[in-house]
Amino acid sequence: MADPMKIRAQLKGDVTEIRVLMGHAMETGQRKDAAGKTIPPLFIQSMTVEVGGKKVVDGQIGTSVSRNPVFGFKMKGAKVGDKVVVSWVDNKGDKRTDEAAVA
Amino acid sequence: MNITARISILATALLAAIPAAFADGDHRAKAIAMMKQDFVTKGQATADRISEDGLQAICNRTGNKPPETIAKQLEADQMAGVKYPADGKLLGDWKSGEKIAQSGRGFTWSDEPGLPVGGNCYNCHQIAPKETSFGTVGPTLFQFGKLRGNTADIQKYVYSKIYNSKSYNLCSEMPRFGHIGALREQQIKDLVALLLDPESPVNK
Amino acid sequence: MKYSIAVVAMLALAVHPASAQNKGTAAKKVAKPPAAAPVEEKDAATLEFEKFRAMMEETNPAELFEAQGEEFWKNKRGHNNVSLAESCDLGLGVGVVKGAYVQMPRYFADAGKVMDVERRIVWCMINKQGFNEADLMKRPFASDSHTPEATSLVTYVAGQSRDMKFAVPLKDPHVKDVYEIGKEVVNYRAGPYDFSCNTCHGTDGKRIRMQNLPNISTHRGATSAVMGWPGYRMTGGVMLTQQWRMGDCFRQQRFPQPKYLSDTVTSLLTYMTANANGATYKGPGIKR
Amino acid sequence: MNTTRRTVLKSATASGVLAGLIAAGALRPTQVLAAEWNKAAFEAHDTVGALKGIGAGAPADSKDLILKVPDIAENGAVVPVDVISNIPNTTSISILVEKNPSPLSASFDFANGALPEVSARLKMGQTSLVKAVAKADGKFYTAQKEVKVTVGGCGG
Repeated sequence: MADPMKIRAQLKGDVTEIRVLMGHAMETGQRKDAAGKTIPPLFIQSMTVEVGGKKVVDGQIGTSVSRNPVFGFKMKGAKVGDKVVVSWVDNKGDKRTDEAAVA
Repeated sequence: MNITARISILATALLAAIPAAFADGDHRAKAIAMMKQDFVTKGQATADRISEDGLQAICNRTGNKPPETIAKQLEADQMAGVKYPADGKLLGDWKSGEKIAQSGRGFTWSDEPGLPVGGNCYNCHQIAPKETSFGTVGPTLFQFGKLRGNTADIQKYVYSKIYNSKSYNLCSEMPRFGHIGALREQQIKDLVALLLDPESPVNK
Repeated sequence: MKYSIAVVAMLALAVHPASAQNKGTAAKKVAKPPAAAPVEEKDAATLEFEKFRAMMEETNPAELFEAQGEEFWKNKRGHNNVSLAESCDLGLGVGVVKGAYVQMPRYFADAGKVMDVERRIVWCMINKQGFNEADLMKRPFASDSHTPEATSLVTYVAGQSRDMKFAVPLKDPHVKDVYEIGKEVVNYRAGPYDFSCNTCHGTDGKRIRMQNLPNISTHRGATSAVMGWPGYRMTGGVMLTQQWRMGDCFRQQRFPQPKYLSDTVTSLLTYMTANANGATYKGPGIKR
Repeated sequence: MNTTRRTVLKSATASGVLAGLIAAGALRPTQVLAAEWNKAAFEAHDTVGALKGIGAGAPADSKDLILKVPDIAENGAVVPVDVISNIPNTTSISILVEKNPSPLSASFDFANGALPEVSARLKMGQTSLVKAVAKADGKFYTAQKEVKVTVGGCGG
């Protein structure tokens, strides 16, 4: 099973900064292992960020996002205590959803 | 008498005569005994590499500053071991010299043994101006030939310095690339060309 | 969303003052370097790398491993089904992690040895939790597909000393003895290339390629050498410990391999960390 | 679950069916809105193909699209990229690395108060142009910068 994400959401003035750290191999499908065998692609394809029950970011990503991806977003209109829910799904159907509250 | 044997005789004599100021014998002895226990062979990096040779022992025990008279004698010995090309030509191809200078491969436990090793030159020296990722452990070699000329003497100096840096400075930080069989004759010639050939970007 | 461009640009500059300077250097660089330019460009590059590091440290994937390590520390595990939190003494009492990392290596009477953090954690896993020693020795360092539990544990314990000062107990004669031995290891030249640690790390202001080389005999150099470990390595995207780092230095020194958790590596870590005593540890870092 | 959603999206195009499913609680609205992974765009081997894949044939250069990247990346495995759009009504931002085998790296749609900006970390195989593309009022805009990827030494 996938590792939990780290989510940080902080209200500064009227802007909420959201940073997400995901544990994922993000294999490109182009690397070879020690034995010279191609390592099959394994990468997150889509991710969403919902705040207070509304989707604010809908993302699609490819193999060239770094291993253990980090994303940062900003939004207006959120308040302290709002629930931030981040989800991702990879190309093998593995998925993960974690949440945090706006601080 | 071969050189290694001669060094070890000299080294033994020297070690006995090392002034007390250099000796922190207790901790050094413990450190050496400990390392002999702790290191194991991996790949081509065999456990016996942890033992000092005569020259290393002298440098280790004198803080890399051996007494001058002894240093001179041992440097001359190192110089005597430099093998020059049979055809007398010291200037190779600077283009392949640049490739050799770029490569840092060779002699680690993760390197495949037997492959040609690199010169590791850019790790420590600035050389051709195009390569901006260069080290500063050694002096800059940019415009080396332009500043010194491409004379037979300079060629011989560069060749023997790369072959065995210790023939000029006993405790130099630079490896003895020819002496230990790391770089082949043609590779050293190509590096000489990189530094001295007027056509080399080093001298443009 | 329709804020004026000027305001946003000013805000952007206020938040990232470095990016403004950056435009200046970039413009200069485009202005075609003459023959002697590389030296100037090196300085720009060094600045650029520092900025890059700062950007990366904002959100460091090491946090993922800290979180894992915390689970490993707190959960009952191993043959004896006990947690490290209830059985392992890192020098400040059983279960105390706060501040333990910056006071290691230290002497442990129960083991009769000076130990660095990784050595101590693995010792506890074997002697308290009943893990099989051979299993823990098999694959001690992280790879693409595997992060050893000890690595995550070290990352967690290190994170619990964030913003605290290094204070290796050099007054302890056991520690002092190992420190002096470490100093000798650092000086020792051997191997085909005649390298010692000091060949690269004994002088101020040197570089290998673009990599700055800390002079570990000085407080400043030792501080920069121990800072940021354990570290998330961008190359390969793996979490690595100082045990790995020391081994990899020996590899590049063309030495044979030090056994995992050897006295030699502990002596080096004692020497370097004690030289950094007094400096504030910033927590697990990010490395090239 | 993911597969189910895709199957539903593919087979049941009639909006009535979807509405029924939502009402029945079988699907949450957000999941219905999530688009299928844009295979054509992400697997395109050049920028032209990738841009076409996201519907941006020839985006116009814009000063109001701010792309922040390091001049020199210390490590091509992790290159931090920040994109901020000051173009009014920006609804999406995409990031491309021209010389990567598949140039399109990521694409984000913003809604419900999200500001049109994103930071991410990308892999770069070699020195290359990095491009940001923003969509606003149905039009596409772009900004680009070069990032140098250096030869490494030992250490780290």
